[in-house]
Amino acid sequence: MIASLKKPEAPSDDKRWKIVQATMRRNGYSRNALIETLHTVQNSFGYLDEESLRYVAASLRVPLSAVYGVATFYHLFTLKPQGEHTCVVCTGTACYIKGTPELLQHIETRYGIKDGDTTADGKVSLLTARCIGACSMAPAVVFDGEMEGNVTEEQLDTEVDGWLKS
Amino acid sequence: MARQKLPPTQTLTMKIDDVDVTAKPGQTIQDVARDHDIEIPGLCYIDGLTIWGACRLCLVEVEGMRKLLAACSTEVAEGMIVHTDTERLRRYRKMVIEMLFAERNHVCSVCVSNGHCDLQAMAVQLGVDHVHLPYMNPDVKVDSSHDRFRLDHNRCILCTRCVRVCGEIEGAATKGVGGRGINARIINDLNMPWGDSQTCTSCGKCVHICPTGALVEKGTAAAEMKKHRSFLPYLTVMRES
Amino acid sequence: MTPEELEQIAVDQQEAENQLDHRINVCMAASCMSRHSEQIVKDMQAKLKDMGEKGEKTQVRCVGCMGLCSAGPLVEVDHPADEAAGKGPEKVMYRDISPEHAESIVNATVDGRTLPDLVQPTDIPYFTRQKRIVTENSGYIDPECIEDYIAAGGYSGLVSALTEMSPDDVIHEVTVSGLRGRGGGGFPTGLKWSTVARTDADQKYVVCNADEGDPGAFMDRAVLESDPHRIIEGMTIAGYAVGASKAYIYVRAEYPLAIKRLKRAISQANKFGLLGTNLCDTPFNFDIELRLGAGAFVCGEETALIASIEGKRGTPRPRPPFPASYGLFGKPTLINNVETMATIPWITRYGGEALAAIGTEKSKGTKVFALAGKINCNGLIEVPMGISLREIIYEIGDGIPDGATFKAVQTGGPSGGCVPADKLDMPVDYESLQEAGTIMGSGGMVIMDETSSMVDVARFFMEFCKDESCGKCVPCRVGTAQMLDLLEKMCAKSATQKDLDLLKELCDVTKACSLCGLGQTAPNPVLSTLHYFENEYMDSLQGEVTGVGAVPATETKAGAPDPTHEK
Amino acid sequence: MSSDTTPKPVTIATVWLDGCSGCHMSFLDMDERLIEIAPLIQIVHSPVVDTKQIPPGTDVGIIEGAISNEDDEAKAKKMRAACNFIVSLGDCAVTANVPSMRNVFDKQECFDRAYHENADLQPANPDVVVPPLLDKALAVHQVIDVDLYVPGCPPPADAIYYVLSELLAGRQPDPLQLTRFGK
Repeated sequence: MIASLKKPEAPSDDKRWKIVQATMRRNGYSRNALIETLHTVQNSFGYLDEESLRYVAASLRVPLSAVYGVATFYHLFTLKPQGEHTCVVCTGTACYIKGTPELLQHIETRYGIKDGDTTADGKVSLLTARCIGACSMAPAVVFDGEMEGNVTEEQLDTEVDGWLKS
Repeated sequence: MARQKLPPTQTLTMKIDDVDVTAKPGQTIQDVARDHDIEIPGLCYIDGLTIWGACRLCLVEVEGMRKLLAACSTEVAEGMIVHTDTERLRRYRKMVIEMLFAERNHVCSVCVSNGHCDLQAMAVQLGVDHVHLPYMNPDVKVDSSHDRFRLDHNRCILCTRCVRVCGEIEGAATKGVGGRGINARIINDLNMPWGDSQTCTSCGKCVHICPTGALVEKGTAAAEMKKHRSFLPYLTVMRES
Repeated sequence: MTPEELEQIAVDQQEAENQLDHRINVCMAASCMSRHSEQIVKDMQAKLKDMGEKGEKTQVRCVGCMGLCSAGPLVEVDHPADEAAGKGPEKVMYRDISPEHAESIVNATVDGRTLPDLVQPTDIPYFTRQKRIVTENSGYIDPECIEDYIAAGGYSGLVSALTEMSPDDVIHEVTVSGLRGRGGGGFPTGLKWSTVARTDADQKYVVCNADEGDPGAFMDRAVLESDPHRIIEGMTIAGYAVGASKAYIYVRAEYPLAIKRLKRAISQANKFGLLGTNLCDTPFNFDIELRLGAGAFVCGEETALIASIEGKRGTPRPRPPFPASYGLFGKPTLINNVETMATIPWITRYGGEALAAIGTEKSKGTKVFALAGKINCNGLIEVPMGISLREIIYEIGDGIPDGATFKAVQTGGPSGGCVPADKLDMPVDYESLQEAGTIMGSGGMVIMDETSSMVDVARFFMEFCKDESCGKCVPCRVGTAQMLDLLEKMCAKSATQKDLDLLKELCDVTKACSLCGLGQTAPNPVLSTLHYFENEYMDSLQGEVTGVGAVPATETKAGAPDPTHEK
Repeated sequence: MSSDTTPKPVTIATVWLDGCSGCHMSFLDMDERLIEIAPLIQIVHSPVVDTKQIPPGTDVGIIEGAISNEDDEAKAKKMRAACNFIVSLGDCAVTANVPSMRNVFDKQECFDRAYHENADLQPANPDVVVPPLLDKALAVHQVIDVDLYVPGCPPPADAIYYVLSELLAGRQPDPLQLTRFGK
């Protein structure tokens, strides 16, 4: 039997692969489900590593180059592990007008991280988003999935300092 | 808009650069122009590969259309009046060539493809004697890991001819595009060194279809890399048979 | 589902409603939720439970966006008519509510009192000047409850279309309504539908574009979060009209709440027989699937969106062929955005003429705008087409905060432009906005006061376009990067007249030569600010000081500080 | 032929900035055609003649080489001020060519590599006599206005001859007939 005709084995017996497999199965292992599958991988593992990209490529029979192309085309996918906590600063128009640049500058000065960076201790990652649709509460920041509006530097420090101490 | 359905035998009449020409339904402006020895510039289009429509050098003016249309991807229609070489188009094409020269580090004098490069030839054809855009000087790499070939991102114009020939003709799909926008790059598999690729068949089609010195054979010095293009006509012939 | 069954659900729901004395509606759209409206609901429900029997006749309901997001969390209490006191039914809105207010609001409501300190007046222009069609249910119904939607007349448009109208009739109504695509381009919706309907194919698709990517726009999000069934109904009607049996909603992954509510709505609709096979006992089948974006603005472009649904890189391809003839998986595909789809149920319910009666000659109906930036009433509004910018900004939006001066309003996001103060009396419709050098866009309006530098605003949008350029075509990939470099130079005041000339040249080439709308419109923010605020560009050039020994601009400023510049 | 009908020779200044001097060599490669041209022109300033100043009002200024340091920049500006017509000669002048290959690196990195990592004796940055390096090597037209571009590395003698004879005849030459980037 030609090896490629078989569905590849999951890279490990980590339970989270079951979730990934479920997504692929639900979509009939169709190539069209590549983005959906990558979403599931990232939600389950936090990021997309080489092993998972290879596994998804083999399972959906999408060329490696296409998988990598998709994984690096979309902003939400990351090939690097994130910090324990994430701080997503909205850089939409309203937030920009109402002080996002100053917030980002403040974070850089105080915590030494820029967009896409993680603090040296691996605790906090800073990300930016292109408008999270919370324009009426600009500037908006998402702390570990919880959106906060009209964020001030003090508020931000309280959140981030809390994480760093934990 | 939905294309007008016409019986396949019907002949269309249209005008390209004030010459009355005939065309078959389903042909593109590019096809018809070539049938009548009218040359329209282009860098990403290759017969036999899917139409990419990205270099924008083959943009033409079609009377009655507000926007410029890419000759490679626009199907002809009865009575179409096309202008392929207006002052405006020449200006835009020059600028597109300049953009390509400014985007990466095309140092022709030391390039192995010097003198055998489509980008260089296009610059001469379109009268580009200097680049008035600021050079962007990106720090891009050279991948020499393959036994026989080299990928030099400095010379790449992202026409994706290599990606298409690799996926559509060779069937290896080793090459792809990673990243996006100004940071987009040609990649091999999961962006690994080309030499480590397990899918590459080393067929070399990507090298010879590449218009510039981005994909070359190793062991060539400046101006020595002549590309073998004699296989290109077969891309379509072999598919049709 | 028959018309009678639908009617019965509505009646039952109404009955249940009538059993109640009071209803407390708490906004559970993303903006208010981020300010703990979920906790408010929990606290209120707990309080009512504590009250025992007394609390049973009062219901706390989670509803969608009430619009005035800047005053959130918003709570609205429905008091019933009090015939003894000769009072009709009454609605009271409370603003800036926090969980600590929960108890007092519950207490007051149960007793039929109001809390004057917390009241948000609703007789202000912000509420009275709106005309709500797309957002008619927002803030009234529970978006997670299909019965609520049905009780508000939902799905009656679909059922009547399926049982009383032919597909052609439906398209006719949409054409008569004069509805134009609300995603930005303003293409006549009826024409789009009939093109897809006319194309023969074994399979056709309907796609709802919910990839609201414009920074500064959140209309679609509010609609998806507040009234998701409306989109499903609109799409199903569209599917019936054009002959499609399968549909996708392409929604941004950045909108988790919208995704959750859409998923729930789709499964409810399936359960109620409003999606699936043989709808209303007709041969019509219709399925909707969700597809999540992954953070790429360019996927708002039709062909890129299709590529993305197919699981590929979201790069556009040359058109023609248009998706109407060659779309998703190579099949004819109808693509409409959220707001367009959300208008459809209203058209089938009230007829095309009713929508055509609203708006201007060429722009019919209403438009939802998201007001953001330097404006007092931040939030969502729906207004008839043709209303003036002045009415929107100074009446509905209540003007500029802190006594600052209005400078410009940005519409159309990165594809649009800035409209200055002397154009404030311009009517808001597709043509007028285009004449003024901007576009309707999807409906973001970001208001700027005199502290905003227009060169910096142009730089902001160019940075956005550069980051979001897919990189496929040369003019957009290189042009946006080059223009951004020049604008950064200008913001740093190190540019020259030559740089400005080059910027104009790049605008021209990128606009004329780019493959898709992203590149073709990327220069718009520069062009419009250049047109109206060229002086700011001139000021941003280096060495523009006239005359030898002229006092540098900074010194004059220091000598006579302009109080309006102080924060 | 009386002396007043003899046309006044066209005055030409040339400078050699950051380049290999190959363009000047290519100029000399015109061989016997130099003799043909000689009576029609007068070289008023050049690396091959001994004048220190560029006389104001010079008809044609020919610049070889990229602009890599402050001295190059100053010379280019002087040429522009003194000459009525500036020719950017060769790829270094037209595109910054090989000198620009350092542009992807930081200036300091270049110094470190050249004067420290690769130095056998007394590693040190040059700080006297040597003009300060610019952050990036620039093409001539990025610093001053240029009237004619003659690409090539070097431009062939035929191209230079063609350009000069056209200019002498009062016509605008089209150098791309005979040369191009990298020729």
